Amino acid sequence: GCGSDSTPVKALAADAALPDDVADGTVLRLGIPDAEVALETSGLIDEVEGYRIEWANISGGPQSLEAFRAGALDASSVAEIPPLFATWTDTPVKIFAVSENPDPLDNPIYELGVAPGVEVGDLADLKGKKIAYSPGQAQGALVLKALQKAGLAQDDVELVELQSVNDTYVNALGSKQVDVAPLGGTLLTSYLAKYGPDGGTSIRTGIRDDASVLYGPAEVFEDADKAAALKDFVRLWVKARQWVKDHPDEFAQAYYVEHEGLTLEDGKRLLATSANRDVIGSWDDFIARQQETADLLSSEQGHPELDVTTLYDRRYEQVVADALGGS
Amino acid sequence: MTASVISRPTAELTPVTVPDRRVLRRRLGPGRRIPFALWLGPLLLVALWFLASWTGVLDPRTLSEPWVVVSTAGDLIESGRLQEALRVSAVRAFAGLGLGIAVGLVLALVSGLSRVGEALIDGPVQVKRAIPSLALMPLLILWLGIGEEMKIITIAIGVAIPIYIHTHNGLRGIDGRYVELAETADLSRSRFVRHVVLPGATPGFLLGLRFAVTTSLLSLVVVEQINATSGIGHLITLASSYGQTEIIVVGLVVYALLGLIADGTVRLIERKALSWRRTLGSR
Amino acid sequence: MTASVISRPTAELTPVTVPDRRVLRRRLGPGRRIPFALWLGPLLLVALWFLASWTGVLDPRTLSEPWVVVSTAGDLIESGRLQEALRVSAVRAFAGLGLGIAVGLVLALVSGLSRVGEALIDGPVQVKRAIPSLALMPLLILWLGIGEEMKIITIAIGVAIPIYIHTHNGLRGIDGRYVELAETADLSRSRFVRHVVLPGATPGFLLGLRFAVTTSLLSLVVVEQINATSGIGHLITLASSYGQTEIIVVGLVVYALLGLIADGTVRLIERKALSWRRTLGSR
Amino acid sequence: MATHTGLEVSPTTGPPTGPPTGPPTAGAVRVEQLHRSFNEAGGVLKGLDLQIAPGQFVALIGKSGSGKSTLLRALAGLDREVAGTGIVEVPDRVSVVFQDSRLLPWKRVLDNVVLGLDGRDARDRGRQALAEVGLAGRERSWPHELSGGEQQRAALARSLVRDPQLLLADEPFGALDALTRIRMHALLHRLCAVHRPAVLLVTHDVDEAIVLADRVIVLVDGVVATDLTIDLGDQRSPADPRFAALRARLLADLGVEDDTRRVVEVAV
Amino acid sequence: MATHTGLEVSPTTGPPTGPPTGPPTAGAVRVEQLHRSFNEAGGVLKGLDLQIAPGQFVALIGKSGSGKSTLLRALAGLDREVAGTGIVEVPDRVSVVFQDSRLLPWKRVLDNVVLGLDGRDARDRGRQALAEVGLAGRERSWPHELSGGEQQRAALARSLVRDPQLLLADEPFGALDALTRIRMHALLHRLCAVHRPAVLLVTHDVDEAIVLADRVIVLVDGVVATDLTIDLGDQRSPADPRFAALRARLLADLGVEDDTRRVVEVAV
Ligand SMILES: Nc1ncnc2c1ncn2[C@@H]1O[C@H](COP(=O)(O)OP(=O)(O)OP(=O)(O)O)[C@@H](O)[C@H]1O
Ligand SMILES: Nc1ncnc2c1ncn2[C@@H]1O[C@H](COP(=O)(O)OP(=O)(O)OP(=O)(O)O)[C@@H](O)[C@H]1O
Ligand SMILES: [Mg+2]
Ligand SMILES: [Mg+2]
Repeated sequence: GCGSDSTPVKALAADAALPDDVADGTVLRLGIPDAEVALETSGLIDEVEGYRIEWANISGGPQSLEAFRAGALDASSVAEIPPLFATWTDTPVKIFAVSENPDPLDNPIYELGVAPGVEVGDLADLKGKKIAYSPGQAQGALVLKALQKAGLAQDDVELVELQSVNDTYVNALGSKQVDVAPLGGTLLTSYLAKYGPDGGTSIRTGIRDDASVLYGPAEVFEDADKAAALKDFVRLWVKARQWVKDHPDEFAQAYYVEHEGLTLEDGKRLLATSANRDVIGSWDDFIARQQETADLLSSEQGHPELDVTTLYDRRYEQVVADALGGS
Repeated sequence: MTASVISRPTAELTPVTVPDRRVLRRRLGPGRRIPFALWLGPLLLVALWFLASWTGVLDPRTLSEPWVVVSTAGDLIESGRLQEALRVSAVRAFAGLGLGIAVGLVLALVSGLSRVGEALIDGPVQVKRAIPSLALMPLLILWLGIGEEMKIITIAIGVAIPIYIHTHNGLRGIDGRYVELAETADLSRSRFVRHVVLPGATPGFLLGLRFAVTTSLLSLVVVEQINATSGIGHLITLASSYGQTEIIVVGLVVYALLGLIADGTVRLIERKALSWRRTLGSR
Repeated sequence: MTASVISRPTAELTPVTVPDRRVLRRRLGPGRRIPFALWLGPLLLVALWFLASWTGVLDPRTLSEPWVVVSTAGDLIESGRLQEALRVSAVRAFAGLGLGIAVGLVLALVSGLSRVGEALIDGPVQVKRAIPSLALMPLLILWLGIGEEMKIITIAIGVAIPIYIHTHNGLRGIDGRYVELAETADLSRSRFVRHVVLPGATPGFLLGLRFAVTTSLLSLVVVEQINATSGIGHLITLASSYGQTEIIVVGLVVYALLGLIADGTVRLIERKALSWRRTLGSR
Repeated sequence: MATHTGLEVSPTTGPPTGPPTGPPTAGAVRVEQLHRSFNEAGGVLKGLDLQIAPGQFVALIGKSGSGKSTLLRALAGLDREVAGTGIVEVPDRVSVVFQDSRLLPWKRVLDNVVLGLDGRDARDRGRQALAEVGLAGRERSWPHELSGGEQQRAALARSLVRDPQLLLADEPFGALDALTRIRMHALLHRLCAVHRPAVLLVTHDVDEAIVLADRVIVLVDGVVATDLTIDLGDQRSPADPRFAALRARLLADLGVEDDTRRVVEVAV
Repeated sequence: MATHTGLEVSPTTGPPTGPPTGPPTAGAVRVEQLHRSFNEAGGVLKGLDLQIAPGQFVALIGKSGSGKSTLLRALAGLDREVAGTGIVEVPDRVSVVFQDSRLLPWKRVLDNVVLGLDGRDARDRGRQALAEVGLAGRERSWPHELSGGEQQRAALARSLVRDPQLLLADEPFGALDALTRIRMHALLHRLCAVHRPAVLLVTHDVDEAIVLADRVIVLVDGVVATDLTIDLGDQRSPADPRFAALRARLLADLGVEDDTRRVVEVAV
C-alpha cells in the first residue's frame, strides 16, 4: 500500500514478548475518533512519547477494513462483527483491546423498532413478521441472534433484505414496509419521537450487543516498533477511558457536540448507553461470547467455521490489565 | 510541403494497372473508423490485469485474479444465479429506461420549445441533478414503498435526467436557419417538432441515451439494495456486505461488459440514425 | 392564416407615433430568454413545500418544515460549521474539478483526433463509466490511501468522464466542411486544434462542464465519508448516521443551491462563449 | 383544389400582363416607411416604400450589402429581433427561397421538398416539382450529395410546390449555368402565368431581371431609387435596343457606367 | 518576402500574357485520365485530362451537376473517399475558394481571413485584403452578420491573402452585383499579374470567363469537351465581335443555341 514506511521493519514473532523500545519516527495511524478527542481534551496526549500518532476520522467495519487493506491504517475501533468478516475475507486482523457495558441489558445499543399498528411484545411475536435484515451489518447479526433466542428459524419470519443506510429503517418502519427493524442510538430516539404517536414502539431483545474492540491488521503486530508503540498507546487509551468516565460532561461536549455535531442532550444520552463502556482486563468471557456470534453467523449465513481465539493478541491483555491496575 | 503526391497501389486483380495518384493533404480529422476499436482498450486492460496477477504484482486481496473470477463466474452460471440476476435486473432496467426516456423527452420538448415550460421544468431538474441520490432514497421509500414500482420509478427518474438535459441542449442548438425555414414553410407546431426539432435534436438525444443506459445499470446497485432477492445489483451488494471479493469482481466485469455493449449499441444506432451528417468523426 | 399582421404599441415617450407593424409569423422557437427563469421552478417548489408543511399536508417526519430547516441552518452558521464545511469542500471540489477538466480535455483531444488514441482511451472510459463508483472506492483507497490526494483524485476521475465524453462527442460532431477548410488552408495540427477543434467542440465541452460541476459536488458525499473531519459531504453523512433529519435537509438545500448556482454560471459562460451561434435557443 | 397543386401546369393560357386582375388588396404587398438597422452605425433600410400588386412580378436589384435580403426577411416576417419601424403587409401564403438553399440536412431531397405539405398527393407533387427542376431520380439523395446548383434547384422546387400568393426569392438562380437558368426562367414564368403569385425576386443579373419581371426596382441607400416598369411584351431579346437601354439604365443605377468591360481599364 | 505578401499590389507591370514563363513543371497542374464516381450508377468524371501551366488563368464552365466542383476537390486533395482512378499533380501552395463561402462561424471576419497565417504583419495583410474586397470596417463582424455577397468576398480575401501557386475558385463571384463583380474581377486580375498563380475558376457567367481567362474549358459528360484559348488581348469588350463569337461558341457548348432569350419561346 501507499502508507508503507521506508525504514526496514523489525520483525516480531507472535509469541515474543512485547518490546518497550520504539524506534525514532514510528507513526501510529489510528481511526479511533473518540479516543482522539478524549486524549486531546484531557491533555493525556502529551504523554505520547517516542512515536507519533496520525489520527484518521474513520470508524466502523467497512471503512476500517478498506483502510487496513490499503495499508493506510494501523488500528480502529469497531463492534464484534467486523473482525469476523475481515477474517472471512482474507484480511488477517488482531484484536488488542476490548471493552463492554457494565450494565449491558439495560443499556442496549439496538432495540427492535416495531411499526405502528404491529403487535410485537416480545421476541416470540416475531414469528411471521416482516423483518428488515442486512446480512453484513451488525443489525443483521442482531436479527439472527434474536431469532435464535426466540427459537425461530429464518423461514418462520419474512426477512426483507434492506441495507441500513441513513434513516432507511426508520422510514421503512414508518411507512409500514416492514414490521420490525433493528434501530440503534439516535435513530431509535428519532423513530420513537416521530412515529411513537402513531403507535410505533420498540422492544428490547435482551441480547448483549455491547462488545467493542480495538483491532488492527495482523502486519502491525509483526512490526516490533508499531507493536511497542501500540503497547504504550493501549496504556494511554485505558487512562483516556477512565478520564471519560470521570468527566462525562466535558467529553460529551468535546466529542458529541463539537466533533459529531449533536446536541448536548443527545450526547449525554449516548454516553449513558452505547458509549458507557468499561475496559476489560480479562478477555475469556468476551471471547466466548464472540465465538457464539461467529458460530451463529457461520451456520445462518454459510461462512466457514472460525476459531475466534486466533483473532486476539492476548499479549495486550496483560498490558491492559496492568494499566487498569495502575490507574 | 503539405500537399504531397503519393501513389496507392491498386488491387492485384486488375490486369491492366490503373494508376491512382491523388493529391493527399495532411489529414486533420481522425480518419476511418477502426471496427471494434471500442474493445481494444478494455482487452488491453484485461491483459494487463492478467499479467499483473500472474506475476504477483497485483495482490489477489486487492483484485482477484482473472482466472479465479472466471471460475467464480462459472460457478455462478452453473448455479443459475447469474442468469437469474441478469434476467431480473434486465426487466427492471428496461422498464425504467423506457419510462425515463419517455418522460425525459416530453419534458425536454416542453421546456425546449417554451420559455414558460423552461422556467418551470429546468430549475427543478437541475435541483434533482444536484441532490445526492442516496439522500433521496429515504424519501422515495416513503412515497413509493419498497416494492417493484419504487425500483422502476427510481431508475426512470435517473434516466430521465440525462435524456432531458441532452435533448434540451441538442434542441436548443438546432441551427436557427432551419427554424426560420419551418416558420416560412408554415409548419404546424407538431410538424415542426416531428420534422425539425426531433431530427435536429437526435445527436443530443443519442448522447443522452448513452448516459441513460449507464445510469439505468448503475441505479440497479442502489435500488436493489432495498428489498430485492435477485438482480445484478443485489448480487454485488450482497457480495460486498459479505466481502466476497471474487463475486464483486464478477459483478463489476458483468457491468463493464454490459456498459460496453450498451454503449456500442447506442453508437451503432447513432451511426445509422445520423448517417446524414458529414462531420469530423464521420468523414 | 398563419402569417398575421399585428401592431406593436410604440413607447409613450416618442412624441410623433412611429408605426411599427410587422409581419409576425407563428413563432416556432421558444422566444426570448426570461432572465432568472432558472430560479422560478425551484422557488415554486419551495413555495409548495412551505404551503404543504404549513397546511400539514406534508408530514414533517417525511420532510422537515422549511422554517425548521432555516433555523437549523441558522444554528449551523452561528456555530461556524456550515461555513467551515463549505470552505473545506470548495477547496476539494475546485482542485478535483481543475484536474479532471484538464485530464478530460487532453484525453478527448487525443482520442478525438486519432483512431489509435480512441481505440486505447475510449473503451476504458466507457468501462469506468459503467462501474459503480461505490465499488471502485475500495480500489481507490488501496491505491491512493485515505488522505486528501485520494479525495481530490476521486473527484477528478468523476469530473474527467463527462468532460471527456462531451468534448469528444462535440469534437466529432464538428462540421466536416470546416475540417476541409483547415486542410486546404494548410493548418498545422496545433493550429487546427486551436482554431477549429477547440472552438467547434466548445458547445459539447460546456455541456460536459455542466455535468462535471454537479459530479464534483456529488462526489464530495462519497469521498467525505472517508477520513474527513469537515466538508459538506461529511456534514450530510454524519447527520444521516445519527438520523438528524433537519441537518440532512439543510445539506440537501445547500446542494440544490450550489447546483443551481453552478449550472447557472456555466450557462452564463455558455451564452458569452457561444455568442456567435444562431440557434433555436439563442434567437 | 386546382389552385393548390403548385406545379400543375396547363398549356400557357395567356401571358401575364402588367397590372393584375382580381381583388385589389388580397395578395398585395404594402411596405411603408420601412426602417431597419442592425446597429447604431446607421440603417440598412431608411424609409423604404414599396407596393406590389397581386400577381405582379417584381425584380429587385442592388449592390451587395444594400439590404435586399433584409427587405425580403421583413416581408417574410423573419426580422422580429431587428430594430426599426414601418408598416409591412403581405398576403397569407408566403413562400421563401433563401439565399442559401437551406435544405434540412437530415431529410432526403424529396422530403425536403414536401416538408409540411398536406394531402395524399403531396409526394407526387414533390416528385413532379423535382422533375421540373431537373432533379428527377434524385429524390432519395441527401442534400449534401447534391451539387451547389442542384441544391438551389431543390430549394426552388420546395417553394414552387407550395403555390404561394407571394413568392420571395433571394437569388434563386445564382449558382446555375446558362442553360439550366433559362430552363428555370421558363419554369417560373409558366407557373406564374398559371397561378399568378406576386413575386419579389432578388437577382444580380440585370438581363434576368429584365427578361422575367413586370417591374424592376433598384435598392440604393436604403430606399427604392429606381422603379422601372418593363413594357417589352413577351418577346424580350437582349438584341432589342429597348432591352439594351433598360439594361444600361439599370446598370447605371448600380454604378456601372459603361458595360463594355475592358479588363485593363478597370484594372488600373 | 515580396512573393508572400499576397495583396501587395504594385502598379501593373504588364499584363499577364498567354503562356507563362518560369520553370515548366513547378507550379503546374497535371490531370490525366481522371475518373470519379459517387455510386455505381455512373461516373461524374470519366477520364478527364487537363494541364494548366504555371501562371495560367483557366476558366471552367459546365452545366450544373456536370462535375466542376468534383474536379476542383480532386485538385484540392479533398476527395480521399471518392472512388476513382487517375493522376493528379498540383503545386505545393494551393488555395481554395469553396462554392459555399465556408467562414468559420466562431471567428470574426478578420480572424477568418488570417486563419493559419504566420508573421507579425498577418493581421495587417488581412485588413488590407478585406479593404480590397470592400469590407473595410467589417473586421470584427461575425460571419452571420454579413450579407451573402459580403461572405463571398470575405472568403475571396482569405484565399487571396495567402499568395497561392494555384488558386481554385468555385464560383467566387456568384452572389455579387454587377459593379462589385467588376471590382473583384479587377482585383483578381491585378493580383494575378503580380503574383502569377495558376488559376482554375469555375463560373456560370460566360462573359466573366471570357473577360478574365487565358483559356476557357467546358466540362461535358465528364471530360473537357472544349478548350478555347482567349486571344482577345487586354481590351476585352462584349461589343467586340470576336467576343460575341466566343460567347456564342461557349454557350452552344453549354446547350444554349440562341442567346436572344425570348421569354415566351422558352416558356412553351
Ligand atoms: N444580423 C446582422 N447583423 C449585423 N449586420 C447585418 C446583419 N444582417 C445583415 N447585416 C448588414 O446589413 C447590410 C444589408 O444586408 P443584406 O443581407 O440585406 O444585403 P443584401 O442586399 O442581401 O446583400 P447581398 O447581395 O450581398 O446578399 C449588410 O451590410 C450586412 O452586413
Ligand atoms: N457526395 C456526393 N455523393 C453523391 N453524389 C454526389 C456527391 N457530390 C456530388 N455528387 C453528384 O455529382 C455530380 C457532380 O457534382 P458537382 O458538385 O461536381 O457538380 P458541379 O459541376 O459543381 O455543379 P454546380 O454547378 O451545380 O455546383 C452531381 O450530379 C452531384 O449530384
Ligand atoms: Mg442577400
Ligand atoms: Mg459546384
